[in-house]
Amino acid sequence: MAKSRTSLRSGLETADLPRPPKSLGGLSREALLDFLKEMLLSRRFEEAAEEAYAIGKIGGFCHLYIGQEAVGVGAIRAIRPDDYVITAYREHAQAINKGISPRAVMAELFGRSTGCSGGKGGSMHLFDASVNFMGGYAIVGGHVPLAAGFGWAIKYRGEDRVCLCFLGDAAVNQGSFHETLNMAAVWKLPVVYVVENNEYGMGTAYARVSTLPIFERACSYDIPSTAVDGQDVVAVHTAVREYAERARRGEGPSLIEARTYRYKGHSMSDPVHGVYRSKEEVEDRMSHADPIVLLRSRMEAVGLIDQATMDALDNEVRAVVADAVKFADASPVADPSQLYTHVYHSLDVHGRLFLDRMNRSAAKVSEGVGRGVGGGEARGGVGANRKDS
Amino acid sequence: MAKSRTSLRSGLETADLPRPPKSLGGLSREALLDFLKEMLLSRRFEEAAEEAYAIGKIGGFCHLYIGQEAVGVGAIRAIRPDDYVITAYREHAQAINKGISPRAVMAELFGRSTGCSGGKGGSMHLFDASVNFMGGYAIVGGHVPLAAGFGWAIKYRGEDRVCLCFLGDAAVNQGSFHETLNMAAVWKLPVVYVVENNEYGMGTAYARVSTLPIFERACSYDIPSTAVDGQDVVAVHTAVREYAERARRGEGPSLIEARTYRYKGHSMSDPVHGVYRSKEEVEDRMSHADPIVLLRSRMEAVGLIDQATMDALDNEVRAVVADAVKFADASPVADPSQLYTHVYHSLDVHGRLFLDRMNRSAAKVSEGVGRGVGGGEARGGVGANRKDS
Amino acid sequence: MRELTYREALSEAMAEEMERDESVFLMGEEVGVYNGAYKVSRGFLDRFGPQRVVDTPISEAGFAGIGIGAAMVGLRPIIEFMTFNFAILALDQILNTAAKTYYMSGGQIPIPIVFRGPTGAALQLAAQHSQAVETQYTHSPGIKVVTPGTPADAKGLLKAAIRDDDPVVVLEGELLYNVKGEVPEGEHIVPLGVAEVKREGSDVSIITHGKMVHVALQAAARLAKDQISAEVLDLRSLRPLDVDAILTTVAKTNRVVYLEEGWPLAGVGAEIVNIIQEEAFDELDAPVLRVTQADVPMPYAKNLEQLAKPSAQRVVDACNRVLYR
Amino acid sequence: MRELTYREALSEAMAEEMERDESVFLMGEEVGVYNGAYKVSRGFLDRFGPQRVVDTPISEAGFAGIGIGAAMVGLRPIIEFMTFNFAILALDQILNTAAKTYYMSGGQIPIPIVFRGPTGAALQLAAQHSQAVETQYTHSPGIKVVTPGTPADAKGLLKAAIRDDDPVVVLEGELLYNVKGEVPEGEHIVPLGVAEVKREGSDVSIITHGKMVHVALQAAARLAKDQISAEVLDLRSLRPLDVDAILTTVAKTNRVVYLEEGWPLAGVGAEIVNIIQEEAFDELDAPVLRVTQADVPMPYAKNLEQLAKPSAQRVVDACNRVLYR
Ligand SMILES: Cc1ncc(C[n+]2csc(CCOP(=O)(O)OP(=O)(O)O)c2C)c(N)n1
Ligand SMILES: Cc1ncc(C[n+]2csc(CCOP(=O)(O)OP(=O)(O)O)c2C)c(N)n1
Ligand SMILES: [Mg+2]
Ligand SMILES: [Mg+2]
Repeated sequence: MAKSRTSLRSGLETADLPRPPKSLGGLSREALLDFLKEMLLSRRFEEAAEEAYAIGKIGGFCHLYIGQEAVGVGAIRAIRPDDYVITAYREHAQAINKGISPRAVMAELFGRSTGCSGGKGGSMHLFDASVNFMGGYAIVGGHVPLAAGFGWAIKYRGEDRVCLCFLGDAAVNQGSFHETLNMAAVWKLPVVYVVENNEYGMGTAYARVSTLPIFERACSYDIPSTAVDGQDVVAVHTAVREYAERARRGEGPSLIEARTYRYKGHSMSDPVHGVYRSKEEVEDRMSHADPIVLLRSRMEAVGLIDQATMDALDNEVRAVVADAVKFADASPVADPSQLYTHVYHSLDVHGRLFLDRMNRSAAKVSEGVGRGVGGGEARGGVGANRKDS
Repeated sequence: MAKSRTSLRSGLETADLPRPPKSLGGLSREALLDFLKEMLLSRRFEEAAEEAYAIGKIGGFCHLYIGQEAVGVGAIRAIRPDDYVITAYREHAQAINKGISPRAVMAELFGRSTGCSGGKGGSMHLFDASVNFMGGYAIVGGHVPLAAGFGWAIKYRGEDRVCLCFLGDAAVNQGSFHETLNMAAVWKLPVVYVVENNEYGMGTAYARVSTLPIFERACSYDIPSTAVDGQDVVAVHTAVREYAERARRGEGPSLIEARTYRYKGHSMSDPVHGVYRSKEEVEDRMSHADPIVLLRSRMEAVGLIDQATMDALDNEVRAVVADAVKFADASPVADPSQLYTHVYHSLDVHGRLFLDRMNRSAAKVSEGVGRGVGGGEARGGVGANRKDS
Repeated sequence: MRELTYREALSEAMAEEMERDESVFLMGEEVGVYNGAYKVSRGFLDRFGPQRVVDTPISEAGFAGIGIGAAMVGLRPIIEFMTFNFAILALDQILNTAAKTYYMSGGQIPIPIVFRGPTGAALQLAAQHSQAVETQYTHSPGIKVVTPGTPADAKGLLKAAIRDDDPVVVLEGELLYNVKGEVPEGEHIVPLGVAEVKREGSDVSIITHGKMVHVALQAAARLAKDQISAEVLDLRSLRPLDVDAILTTVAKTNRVVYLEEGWPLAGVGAEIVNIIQEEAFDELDAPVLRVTQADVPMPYAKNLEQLAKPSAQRVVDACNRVLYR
Repeated sequence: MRELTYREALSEAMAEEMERDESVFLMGEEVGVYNGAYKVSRGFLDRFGPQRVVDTPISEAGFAGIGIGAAMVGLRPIIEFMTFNFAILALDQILNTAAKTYYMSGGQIPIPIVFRGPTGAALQLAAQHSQAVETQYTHSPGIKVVTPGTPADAKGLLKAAIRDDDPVVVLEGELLYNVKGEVPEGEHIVPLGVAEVKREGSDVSIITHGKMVHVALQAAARLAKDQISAEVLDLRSLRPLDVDAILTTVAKTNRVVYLEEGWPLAGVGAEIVNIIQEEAFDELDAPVLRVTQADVPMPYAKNLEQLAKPSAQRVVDACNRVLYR
């Protein structure tokens, strides 16, 4: 029974980063340029977010994806637009990769009403159901079962979609990971789990909290797993495509360990290096395993790209990012009336849904806020059976 | 890294019950007679509990161990008195095996003040810290981390004790199992996990909710595991002894899958057979794999026991059980004053610990109840710094 | 009117909604082959098949989360917890995902899911199997909570919950499943947020919810022998909450006892007391008293358990006290 | 008196107790190498070594349970939750094992464990990272709950908690770690269950706990400008609860506002209201009003978050209301 697992991990018995395959995966120049551009866009977007955070335009926690771009791009480019993506809180780039506009993502980080979550979610909770980007979650491991739920719905309806679920290396130690992978295996759900092993969960090196490489964790459930070089967009793409097709064929879930590295601190308050990793380590990774540099140089080597093209790409994405920042900055802040909306979808005429005095006062002074809220007002029939709060 | 696991599971690749080894494990006649007697005691005790339940002397849920005696006896006889045992709610026999008197266990089931938990715990919550029987828990999987906590304390203090933790086949699907086994492996905690695979978690056959045999679940954590015939007390004993010694040497946790069978329904309200297993299946197991019959006939085959000895043993344990029932029945019910004791260990003079009016009335009428409870009374200094509520 | 047990009423509600809407399915421990731990889904596996009646492993957080995920993309799961004691393992999913995602997503992703199963104590199940969980859920905005006390309410509230587009927690009573009561034929829906006066009275109001409705009615019957007319108001929904109905009964009797199965501190009763004192301060002729579980973990011993639980006698005593008798 | 930050005060409390008693150890995410997510355990790994300062994987239920197990056999663990938002994953362990085992075992197995970490909102951390969890814990008998609002209380209550033989939940404030205040030199212990008047006053009582003490003091200062004398009572412990102190301030001012960070429904404030109306019904000149978080999941946008949180202005307004001004 364990054979599929064993066969997939040939040559990856250690926790060392696997060698990048020399290949370009047989992908077209267009596809490769698209990967490169998308990775560049991700990088520049995050750099802009970092700047905006520094001057207080973005608040709260902010987890940057710089260094990990090949995972998001390689994986998301390997699935279809109607496939689902769900992830944790380090998700700005993935949201863009899946099709949310950089404008809507940046506006969300700025807490504006034009943000993809209306300003209510922020950096850790980006959503756009229309492009099947099902969110950003901030309880480590908490979204892992949701992905299986999408898989379950796909199977229930007999669709041929799949769900791609990103999680961090630290999330595999949560109970939800175990419970979900077991059920996904038993029910053969079409989910590809991509563990982004950037070596640390905050300040904790993966190896300090686990006895085996991550891809081996799949062994308890008898699902196929593999480790890939997460800095190699082609390798990520190839692995995800293979497993996604397997899932589409009804053969069930799988797990990919993408070995990558986070160039920045865990979040904005965490220094790039310090107590848990050295300057040398970070610099070494940045200089030898940058996903953008890796793809570019491999394309250069076979004459698929030159400096001019590269410059053009970079200018193009810089313009997109600048526009996103401008858009976000010019957008209105969330309207105060939004405080009490979207708590409930079904607001009917009965009962009091909110129980704070503040809301009841608000309902009295402001038309359109707190419908169906005060027993008295609601009974009067305001907002009867409205389906959108 | 996974080698230790692989080597231990030789010959046990399927979920079928392994053949009983012909051996008596090189154990002395005394030891074997002791096993036999203890299994008989366990069986007769449970039969008496079943009867008492039928006439309403025992209430609540009551989960019988009949059919699984070899696991409790074989495992607990393989460790020392100062080692810890912790388990779930199907634990009457294991409590006795670890050294709680049948009187105290039966009295607990009867809800009497002489019970091993003072009548407060009942069938699912037997405790006797003085013999290191650390309880009986009723949230499936909830006690699995506690066992690791004992292991942690053992290591912290540099002792050479171990902890034996029993759990059911269904408990391995809980997140707590995963989280704990990972930490136990990382910290090399001296815990032997014995999964009693009686093939069902309530009405759910193990194979319906898992893709691999249970002992294979250890693979994610790189800890050694094995499956043994749980009807063969010698096999259980041998495996637990080996792993317990390993743990004592500081080599960390391990997992044993003991393949066994429950002869009775899940609890008293569940019929022996019906929707989830057939009469034939149950009868087949009872006639071919009874742990008491297996040991007895193996001993008979080599002349270690005769009918007279067997009869004597049975009479002896019947007397013990009859005495336990008599004791329990004659014991006083829990004193009403006990309602508010043992909620807190440290009752100091400050503040109100309980917040119900009932308790405050009780405090007024009954001396010795609810000390430190009402702000007013407590401030007066009653029970100041008492260390036992 | 025909009589059904509470169990049959719940079963009928689910079956009707599953017939009506293909996106409704039932998932939980033992709901299929075993027909449900409390047999609420008896016959469902045969009738609806294994895709819509799904036995899970014992993985509460996992299957709650799977249900939530399915609801996020348009299915309408009914997640059965064998008892709500075990739902505490899934509380993160229920409170952090189900209750918050609609808000966090700015209203993009409604989560039409029902979590149901028994809350509170049965008989001698001891501390880990006897907890009334109302407060755990009602405290949180983003979910709705109902507590049917009778077969008719069980059917009507469960149907309303299944049709609702928000997460609804349906708290049943383990000791109620065999209780019989009249249930209207045909479509019977009890809207969320509407309390019901279960017995009219004029001297004192016993406000309560769930299983305790029966205890309140017993107490009211005993009080009647003493010429005291007690009104019993069954909240039925804890969120949304029928504040009007509460204020109406307070205005009528001016004396209130809140009866609940759970612990006192920051229980639902505390909130009801708060609402009454805040919105009907001048109507009260006496402080509101609560009758609750003793503020201790539930003991196993039968006699201790009886002491710990709210009883009709304690309700009678509390009513006498608010009547200064 | 010397000044310490709240962080330093907590750190000092732990270090002193670890020096004093070898059975005390600290376990949690990032407590060692990283010096604590909020740096409360800065330097501890070097000072006490990896056996007593233990970094865990992200497995809240698991390490909480391991801590409880260790406490059951006589160690005195301090379990740090990076924030109490994540402790919901361990709630089963805390409420079903830590809070109930002493009772279930008939008093054989005390559980001297501390669970500590920040509760409530910081700045723009959105819905899943901003929950005030007081009600989740205070509701349950078997545990104790404290909520230090100042450095002195942080030190004194944490030391008392570590020495206590029952499970104690210590709810800190993420935004308080940098707050400075006077902390007595030498042994400083604040017993569990003793409230403190943080500002004397005679016209109205603002009762509160935890981080909100500072908001209450701000409100009191503003009220003073209007010649209104507000008393600020800091409960400090929610269980045990200093009911005497509550009744004393009520008797003094006859008007009360309860201020808390959490949601209103069945919050701690609801219980305080209940106690006051039950035990000091005739002392009140106005209903008790509460100021709480808006009854919604916490929004991210700065302006919405500000609206959602209790503010000094809202406290002032509530005080004016109970004063009928
Ligand atoms: C349940 C839970 N525990 C702790 C945290 C605090 N926390 C946020 S991110 C993080 C590290 C997660 O690391 P990993 O899964 O490897 O993802 P990465 O940040 O490296 O992308 C921690 C501990 C949390 N958000 N949720
Ligand atoms: C968390 C939790 N979920 C569900 C239950 C209800 N329940 C009690 S026992 C049981 C089956 C457990 O089976 P297993 O672990 O195989 O042990 P066995 O009963 O066979 O000894 C279930 C589902 C529970 N007690 N706790
Ligand atoms: Mg990581
Ligand atoms: Mg079993």
